[in-house]
Parts: sequence; C-alpha cells; structure tokens
Amino acid sequence: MSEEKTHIVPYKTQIVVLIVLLILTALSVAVTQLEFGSYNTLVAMLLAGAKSVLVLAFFMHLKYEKKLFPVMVAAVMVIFLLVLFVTFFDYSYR
Amino acid sequence: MTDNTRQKQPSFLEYQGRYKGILGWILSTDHKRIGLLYLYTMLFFFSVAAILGILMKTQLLAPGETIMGPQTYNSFFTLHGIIMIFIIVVPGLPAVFGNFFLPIMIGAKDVAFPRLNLLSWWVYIIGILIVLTSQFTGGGPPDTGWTFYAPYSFQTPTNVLPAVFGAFVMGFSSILTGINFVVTIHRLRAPGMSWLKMPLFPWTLYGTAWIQILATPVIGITLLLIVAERMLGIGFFDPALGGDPILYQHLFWIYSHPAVYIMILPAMGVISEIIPVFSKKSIFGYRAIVLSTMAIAFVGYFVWGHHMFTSGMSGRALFTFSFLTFLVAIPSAIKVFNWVATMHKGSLHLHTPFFWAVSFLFVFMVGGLTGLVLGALATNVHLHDTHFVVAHFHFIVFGGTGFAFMGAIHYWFPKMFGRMYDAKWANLGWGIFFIGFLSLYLPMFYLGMMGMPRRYYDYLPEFHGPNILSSLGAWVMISGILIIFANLIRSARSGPRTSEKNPWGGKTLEWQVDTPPTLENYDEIPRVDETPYDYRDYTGIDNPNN
Amino acid sequence: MYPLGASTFVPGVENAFVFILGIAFFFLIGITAVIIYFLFKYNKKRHPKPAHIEGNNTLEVIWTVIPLLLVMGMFYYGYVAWIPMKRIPDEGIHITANARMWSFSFTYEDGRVTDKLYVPKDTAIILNLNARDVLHSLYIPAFRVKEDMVPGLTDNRMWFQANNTGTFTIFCAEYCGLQHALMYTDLVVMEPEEFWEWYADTTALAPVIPEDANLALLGRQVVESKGCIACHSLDGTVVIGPSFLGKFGDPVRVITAGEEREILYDEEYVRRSIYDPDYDITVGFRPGQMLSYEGEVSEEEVSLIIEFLRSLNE
Amino acid sequence: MTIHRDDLGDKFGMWLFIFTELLLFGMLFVVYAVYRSMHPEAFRIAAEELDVALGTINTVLLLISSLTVAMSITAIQKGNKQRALQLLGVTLLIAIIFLVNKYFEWGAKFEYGFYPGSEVLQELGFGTILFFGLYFFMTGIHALHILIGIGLFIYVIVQMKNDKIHQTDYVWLENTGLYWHLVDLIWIFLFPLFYLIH
Ligand code: HEA
Ligand code: HEA
Ligand code: HEC
Ligand code: CUA
Ligand SMILES: [Cu+2]
Repeated sequence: MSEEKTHIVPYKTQIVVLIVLLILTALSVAVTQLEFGSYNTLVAMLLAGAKSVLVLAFFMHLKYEKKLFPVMVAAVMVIFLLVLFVTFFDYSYR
Repeated sequence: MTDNTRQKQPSFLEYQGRYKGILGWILSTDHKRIGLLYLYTMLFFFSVAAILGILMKTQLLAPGETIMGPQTYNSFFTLHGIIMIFIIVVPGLPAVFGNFFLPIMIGAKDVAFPRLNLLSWWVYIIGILIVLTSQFTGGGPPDTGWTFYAPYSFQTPTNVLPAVFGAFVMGFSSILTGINFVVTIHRLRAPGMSWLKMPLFPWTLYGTAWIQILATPVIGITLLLIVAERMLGIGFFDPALGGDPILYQHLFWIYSHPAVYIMILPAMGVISEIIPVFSKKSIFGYRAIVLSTMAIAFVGYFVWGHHMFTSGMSGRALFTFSFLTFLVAIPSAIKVFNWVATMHKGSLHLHTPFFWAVSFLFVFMVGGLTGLVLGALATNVHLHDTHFVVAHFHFIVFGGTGFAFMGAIHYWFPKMFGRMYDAKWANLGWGIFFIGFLSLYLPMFYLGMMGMPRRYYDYLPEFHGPNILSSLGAWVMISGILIIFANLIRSARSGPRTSEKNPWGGKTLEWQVDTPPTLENYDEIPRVDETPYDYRDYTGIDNPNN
Repeated sequence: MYPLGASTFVPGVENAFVFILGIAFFFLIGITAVIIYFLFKYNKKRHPKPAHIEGNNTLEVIWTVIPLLLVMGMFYYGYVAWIPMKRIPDEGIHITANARMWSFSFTYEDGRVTDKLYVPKDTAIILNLNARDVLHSLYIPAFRVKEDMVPGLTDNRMWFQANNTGTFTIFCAEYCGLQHALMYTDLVVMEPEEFWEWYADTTALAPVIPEDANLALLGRQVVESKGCIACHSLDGTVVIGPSFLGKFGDPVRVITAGEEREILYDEEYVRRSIYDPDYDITVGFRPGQMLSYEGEVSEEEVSLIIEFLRSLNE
Repeated sequence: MTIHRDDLGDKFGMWLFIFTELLLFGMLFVVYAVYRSMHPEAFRIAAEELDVALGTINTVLLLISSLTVAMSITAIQKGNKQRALQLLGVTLLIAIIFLVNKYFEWGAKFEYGFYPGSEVLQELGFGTILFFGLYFFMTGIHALHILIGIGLFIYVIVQMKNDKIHQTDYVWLENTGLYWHLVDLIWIFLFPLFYLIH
C-alpha cells in the first residue's frame, strides 16, 4: 500500500543537518574543557539531546512521517525517563 | 494461491500447502496453525511443570525429607517457575488465542508479518530447548528460583547459564509477537472498524503487545548481564567488585512486574468476550474497560519496587512504590465492577465457558485483594517471601490467567477444531478443579501469615496442618485437570463434528466466519459499522444448538 | 490466628491487616453474593429477554472514586505502621547480625558471638545486618519484622523492641541456596535483669573446658552450631563440601595455587581449611564456596573440631 | 496466499523494534547512572584514561555515515541507483573503519591491563572497576550492533544490485537506514558519558 505519498528529503537539508551535528559535537568536546561543576553533565546531555532530535527528525524522517511516529517516540522516551527517575527514588535517598 | 473466484476455500485444518504432514504445520505461516502450535507446545510443558508442582506439594506433605532432598526441591521450583512464567503464561494467551483470533476478530486475513510470526514460534522453541539443556548438562539443574537473584545466581555451581540464556532467547519471541500484533492492529483493521469498535480481546492484546515491546528488552539485557557476570566477572552485581545486588532486583522487576500484566491483560480480554456473549447483553462500560486496560499497561510500568520492600531500598522509594501499587489496583477494580454489571439484567446462559468466567471473577478477586495486602508497607514486611505471596500469585496467575485460558479454550473450541466437546464432563472437571484449587491455595495464605517462608523444602512442625490440606488439594485439582484435558483431547480428535458458525450466539467477527475458519478467514473483508457487543436483536429464542 | 505478637510493631501491623482484610472481605463477599444472586435471578429461564444497557457514567465514576479512597486508606494504614520500623533509634543495644550459608551468628558489643539471639525485653535492639556470601533475610514472624541482609551493603539496619519474653523463631526468608530451609535459629527474649546477668557472665565468652570433658563431643557441638554440617556431612555423602567422615590422617589431593598435589589431612590442614579455605582446594570442589571463618571460629574451637574429626576415624 | 505490500506497516514494525533497542540500551544507561551517582570521582578519573581524540573521530565517522545512508535513500527515491550504491559503499566503509578504531582502542586498554577481572583494575577500586565494566559492556554491545548493521548493509547492497530494491520498493533500505541511525543515536549518548566526563 503505497498510497501514502513519500517525502523526499533534499540532499542539501541533510548536509546542513550534518554540519550542525558536527558543530554540536565540537561544542560538547570544547565545553568539557570549561568548568561548570555539576552542570557539566547537564550541558553534555542537553547537547546530546539536541543532536538526537536532529537525527530523529531529519535522518530518520520523523519530521515527515505520520504524526503517530513522533508521538510514539516521545512516549517511549517519557517512559524511559520516568523509569530512570523512579529508580533514583531509591539511590538518591539510601 | 487464490484465484479470486468465489469457490470455497478449504478449512485451515485441511488445507494442503507446499508441505505435507507435520511440516505443513511447523513451517506454516498461517496464524491459526501457529496458534495451535503454541497451544500444543504449552500443553506439553504445562503438564511437565504441573507434575513438578504436584511433586513439590507431596514433598511438603510432612516436615522433613519425604520424597526429595533440598537440591531436588530447589531445582524443581526453579524449573517450575521458569516453565510456568516464561514458557506458559507470558506467551500464553496472546500466542495461542491472540494468534488464532486476533486477525479474525479485526477482519484481517493474517497478521501483518506472517513469516515473522512463524519465526517467533521457532525462536520460542529454541529458547525452550536451551532452557532444557540446563537440566541435563554442566553442574546440574539450576537452583536459583525463577528470579535469578544476584549474587547467588552467579555463585551457584549449578547450570544457570543455559536457563538464563534460554529465557533471554524466549524474550525475543515475545518481542516479535508484540511487534506483530501492534502493527496488525494499527494497519489491518477491517474498514469501518474504528478504535472504539474493536472488540475487547484485541484491545487487551494491544496493551499487552506494548508492554511486551517496552518491557521485554529490560529482562533481555538483565539476563545478559547475569551471563556476563558469570562468564567474565564484570562486577555489576557483585559486591566484591563494588556492584550492587539490589540493582539487579530493580532491573529484574522493571520487566517482571509489567510482565504480570502481560499475563493478566489478555485474560481480562477473554473474560470481557465471554461475559457479554453468555449474558446476551452488551458489555457494560466499553470505554471504561478500554481505558483501564491502557491505564494498567502504563501505570504497571512504575510499580516494580513492591517486590523489594524489604530489600534495603531507601524509605522514600518504598513510599513511592507502595503508593503507585495502590493506584494500579484501581483499573482492575473498575473492570471487575463492569463485568458484574454486564450480568445485571442479562439473560444468563450457563455453559462451561461461563462457569470458567465466573470462577475467574472469584479467584481474581481473591488474588487481587491479597495483592493489596502485599502492597501495603507494614503488612508486606511481614508477608514478603512467605507462602502468602505464593498463594497470591497462584491465585492471580494460575487463577487469573489459567482460568481465563480454560474459559477461552472451552469458548473457542468449536471454532478452532470444528468439533464439540462433551459439556457434562467439562462441567464436572471444572467443579473438581475449582474445589481442588481452593483447598490447594487457600491454606497457603494462612501459612504465610503464620510466617512460613517460601522456597522451603522443609518446615517446622507448627506449619504441618495447613500443608496437609494444601497437598491434598493438589491431588484433587489434578484429578479435575485430567478430566478436563482428557475430554478436550478426545473431543479434538473424535468429538462430534460441527460446522455451526455461531454456537454461542456471539457478535464478534470470529463467529461470522466458517467453522473451522478457512485458510484466509474471509473471502471478502467485511465492513464493520457496529459496536462489537450489540445484543438488541436478541429475541430471547435460543439458537437451536445452544 | 497468627503467631502471637511480641513486639511493639505488632499493633500497628495488626491494624493495617484488619483494615485491608476488612475491606477485602467486604468486597469479596459482597461481589460474590451479587454474582450468585444474578446467576439465579437473570438465569435465561427466569429472564429470557436481556435489557440493553451500554454503560453508565455516573456509576463508572462512583466505582472509580470509592475504591480510590479506600486504597488510599489502605496505603495510609500500611504506611503509618511501617514508619516506626524505619525510624531506628540510637539508644539501645547494638548487635551485629551475620548471615552466611546457612547460619546466623550475632556479635554483641563486647565481642561475644552467639548462634542464637539473646535480647532483653522492653529495650530497643538495633541489628546491624551483614551477609558474607549471598542475600539472606532476617525474619521474625512474631515481631512482624523482616529485612534482607545484602552483602556489600553498609549501614543496613533494622530494629525492634520485644514486649514479651519467650523463645521465638528467626527464619532466613531470602532464598540462599541448598539449605535455605534449614537456616533458622532462636530468638530468646529475657527479662532485662536476666539478660544483663547473662551478658555479664563472661564464661560464655571464653568457655573454660573442664579437664575431663569429652573434647570430641564438644567439637561436634561446635561443628553443629557453626553450621559446618550444612556443607559437610558426617556420613560420607557429599553435600556442598567433602564429607568429614573418615578422612583425618589420610592423604588428600588438593589444588594449591593451580597445582595439584597430595598432602596430609592433618591438624595443620584442617586449621588452614577453616581460616583460609581457598588456599588448598580439595580436588572436585570449587573455590569460593567455603568462606573463611577467621574471627568466627576461635583457635580453641578449631582444636575441638580437630578432636571431633579425629574421633570420626575411629 | 496473497501477500500485501505495506511499506508503512514494515516501517512501523521497524520503529517498534527500535523502541526495544532503545530500552535495552536505556537500562544500561540506568546502570551507568546509578554507579556514576555512587562513584562520581572515580568515574571522572577513569574517564581520563579514555582517548577523547579517538572517541571524537568515531563520533564524526558515525555522523557522516548517518548522512550517507540518509542520502542514499534520497538517491534511490530519485531513481539514482548508482549514487545510492556509492553512498552505501561509503557507509559500509565507515562502519568498518569504526570497528577498526574500536579494535585499537580496546587493544590499548587491554595492554594497560584495563579489562574486566584484571589485576590492575582490582587495585584501582570499585568505581574504576565499574566504569570499565560499563565501558566494555556498553561499547561492546554497541559494536555488536555495528556488526549487525554491516551485515544488513551488505544484504541491501546485494539486493540493490539485483534490482530487488529500487525506486518504488526500498523499504529494506529505509529500515536498514533506521537501524543505522539508531546505532548512531546510541553513540551520541555513549560518547559524552564515557569520554567527556569532567
Ligand atoms: C502459571 C503459573 C503457575 C501455575 C499454573 C502453577 C501451578 C502449580 N504450582 Fe506453582 N509456582 C509458580 C507458578 C505457577 N504454579 C511460580 C512462578 C512459582 C515460583 C517459583 C520460584 O519460587 O522461583 C511457583 C512455585 C510453586 C511452589 C513453591 C513454593 C515454595 O516453596 O516457594 C509450589 C509448592 O508446592 C507450587 C505448587 C504448584 C502446584 C501444585 C501447581 C500445579 O501443578 C497444579 C496442577 C495444575 C493443573 C491442575 C492444571 C491447570 C490448568 C491450566 C492452568 C490451564 C492450562 C494453561 C495453559 C496451557 C497456558 N508452585
Ligand atoms: C497475573 C499476574 C499478577 C497480577 C495481575 C498481580 C496483581 C497485583 N499484585 Fe502481584 N504478583 C504476581 C503476579 C501478579 N500480581 C507474582 C507472580 C508475584 C510473585 C513473584 C515472585 O516473587 O516470585 C506477585 C507478587 C506481588 C507482590 C510482592 C510480594 C512480595 O514478594 O513481597 C505485591 C506487593 O505489592 C503484589 C501486588 C499486586 C497488586 C496490588 C496487584 C493488583 O494489580 C491487583 C488488582 C486487583 C484487585 C484489587 C481485585 C479486583 C477488585 C475488586 C474486587 C474491587 C474492590 C477493590 C478495591 C476496593 C480496591 N504482587
Ligand atoms: C557453604 C558451604 C560450607 C560451609 C558452611 C563450610 N564449608 Fe568447609 N568446605 C566447603 C567446600 C566446598 C570445601 C572444599 C573446597 C575447599 O577445599 O575449599 C570445604 C573444605 C573443608 C575442609 C577440607 C576438607 C577436605 O576433605 O579436604 C575442611 C576441614 C572444612 N571445609 C571445614 C569446615 C568447617 C570446620 C566448617 C564450619 C566452621 C566448614 N568447613 C563450613 C564448604 C563449606
Ligand atoms: Cu539464608 Cu535463606
Ligand atoms: Cu508486581
């Protein structure tokens, strides 16, 4: 059933995405040289998060897929983060 | 291959495909044949594990060593638990009845990925074989319990690796089935069947499939970590290397609690099918049941810690988990009320499936309500790891899933085999079974409250009385099960043939197709515009066969 | 119906039980009665024409909210009865509870080690939980307390206060291998005076062995009380470790630092087997099964064990 | 039996499979988070043993390979089989280079005695043991996925050569691409968590 029309992502968009990804990578390596204390991990995770959003949206075509797909991805991430969060109810208060 | 003529297709039982004889089954991608393959496999292993159960109960007939020593007992409850959980009830209803009826009930010719479906049966079989090798090779049968708690699981000299690895492989089978069902339900519903016109059994399978997809990888990686721990000494759970054994318990239960809802949700779906059909009345609160199914699937993900109340977790975690545990009980309560309300003002037809459904309600309530006792912090501290827990989960796993399974098979039997079973024997078997069940497991609650810990092959004399009753109950129950199985097996092979499409007067799609279903279920995909449980046209006059 | 309660936690736990089981029985009996009533009243013979009802939102809300309130009540009762278990006082008698496969032992503040737990009535007892090998769990049904003993977990404590004298059972409730079912011991609650008298009696600490005592018999008691027979049978069967029967004085094949060799099963060998079991591994067995008893079995006790082993040869 | 073609369904299935992979690694991240919270200092010091330059190179490699797969999909959609094949070839090459890098990286660690169960680790304390345990286990599982990805790419290239995968039927390529991006996604998180702790 190929009734759903396919969206072709132009090469240019993809290359731009890669460049942004590379910049973000460089940024996260550079940032570790600075001292943010405990915010360091946070910054690293934020940058990684931004990168993964780009990969998901453009390389994995989520931006062009039916709504259902991004919703599912978000739900899965939410479940995972909640599990992590709940686990730390134990480890943060031992 | 079909040429789109109107000529009648053969029934799936008779159809001759590329392969003949047994190969025509074990290489068939027909969802119905795969369903039956699972059924036969499970019946076989179920018998094995049930015998182990009976032997354990016989050992517990009196204090001291009656028929077996500790090593045997320990390996028995381990194998019993592994078979019952990983081989029977986790795949159980979805793999057997889900495979057989999901496509038919939503008006599809097969599941979305038929070949993947066959593959998952094969993966399942391979997993079983790996588990079985653990019994006969290496340092002897594993003796860790089905929970494989670290650090014992990597210190015991017994053959834990194959058991763990087999369970890991079976996880893949579970995941593949889950993926298959979610895609099937999303993509292959008959035209007109909107989400809220889908019958409830498919709905529960949908919820279950999501849990299978999102929880099974957790056990996969956990078991893999145990393998790494045993082979490489990586140290994640080894206190001598800085690991935390409690973390193992977290990971294990992050899967295994959702897994108990994998076991019970399809059972609830079956009950939601049976009750309206035999009450001749629309299910009460369809939307509430759908919502509560999804709520269980979601909230059930975050209550795993209630298995670890005495494990040394932080107090704050105990508080949170106990609280969430109580929340997850609510959707189950809603369902029970809706089922009972469905019977209200119905016209109840007391056939064997309905007996199973009603007794399901009872044992499920006992199991669920004792779950609440376990969910409360203070009472759990006393009851954890005692026979109270054993009674709770036999009531709800065996009582819930097992009874639903028996209900399902008596309900769908004519459709699956095109033959009818003997109702008298079926009812008699049910009665004996039910009595045996109660006398087997009720005393265990009492034993637990008295303080008898579980996984004890021997006990103090003060626990003797209730254990006698319990062991005798096991024998009564096994007589019941023998009657039931004998009746079913005889009927499947030589019972009276029937091609009656709709013996019970059901409204869902599987009762509109041929008996037994044809190879492709439908010549033409039906259009569905009604809700699945509308009995307004029921005249009060029975179907002649009914 | 259940073991007599004998600690200060009992009333709270009992309350929670009564509350939860009360509601449970109410619903169980009520709903079952309704079902049975329906089975008769709406039987197809009596009620051939079913009504058509699809649901009722008010009812749905009612039977969501009421159970919700009830379970919150259950949660509350369970919670308040549990708070005191977690509020561990500082004042009291501190005892270290040790678990290993498959025996408990208790170390008091003055260093004495016992295999039964002796405590005074009406005094807070704080147990420091330790496990040597795998998970165990210290469970006293009569006191309604239980806590896992996790190897490697520091600062794992539980407490209780007995309010009745008598002898109670301590079980190991966490599966810990072969003899899990036999891993239990006694808890003896005494009147405080009696307890302090027992505590002050230092003969229990270093028993003076009378001249004419049967050393082998004393050795047997040590072997039994330290839990050696869980692994070492006295009748020749192999349980976890080699049997004690008829070995003493004979040569034995062992693996030392990867090399197989033959040595004599003598006093030196037994002593080393107890204090440093992994040094010589008896052929056919695995290292790491038997853990060192350094600090748990005294030199005197080792001599008694040796006497006992010698006696098994005769 | 008539087998329906349902590309969207196939992709749906692939996404569900990706979710299972995400959670599989997710649990390893939970383990990581727990042990890091217990031994923050040891983790920081242990991380310095890892070669940031090598890690960065591998990150860049994986990102580029993600781009080339994505572009090969565009190419096949436009009917440009030759270019699609070239792009896949580049991806395959990069995947192999990644593994070679990993081999040298692991090899160096082994040489210094940093491997599970080694004596060097025993002496460095719990945090270090756990850090390297996690490092080897997680990058190991990740490398396993790269291997599977390589297998898939070879299959896809062969199929495309034989015109089994073409402009109107390329769901295999899409799904392989999705899988590869998943491998990339995981690495995006592994990289800062192991190499960039500071
Ligand atoms: C589905 C789950 C299931 C089922 C059906 C059973 C069935 C039985 N169980 Fe089992 N049991 C477990 C799950 C189950 N058990 C688990 C998970 C454990 C924990 C293991 C551990 O501690 O690690 C356990 C442990 C356990 C113990 C160990 C207690 C301890 O010391 O800790 C004992 C002791 O007697 C026992 C007894 C029995 C008996 C006598 C039966 C039966 O033999 C009764 C006879 C059976 C029948 C009469 C047939 C009923 C028919 C059906 C259910 C329908 C068929 C369904 C399908 C084909 C899917 N069980
Ligand atoms: C099918 C599987 C299944 C299901 C559905 C459940 C359902 C529940 N379980 Fe159970 N459980 C197991 C299988 C299952 N369990 C197993 C296998 C174990 C042991 C594992 C092991 O250690 O080996 C276990 C262990 C277990 C424990 C740990 C015990 C311990 O080891 O200390 C706890 C503790 O909270 C618990 C609680 C619950 C609760 C609150 C529910 C709830 O979901 C129940 C909800 C149902 C109802 C509440 C009844 C119906 C409602 C009414 C009749 C209306 C009235 C209701 C109210 C007023 C609320 N279970
Ligand atoms: C958990 C099980 C376990 C317990 C408890 C245990 N042992 Fe052992 N023991 C073993 C094993 C296994 C071996 C063989 C491997 C080895 O030599 O270390 C062994 C070996 C020995 C040997 C050498 C025997 C021979 O035939 O070579 C002696 C002596 C011994 N133990 C004494 C004791 C004493 C005394 C105690 C109690 C204070 C005790 N053990 C408690 C498991 C145990
Ligand atoms: Cu120690 Cu069970
Ligand atoms: Cu649970």
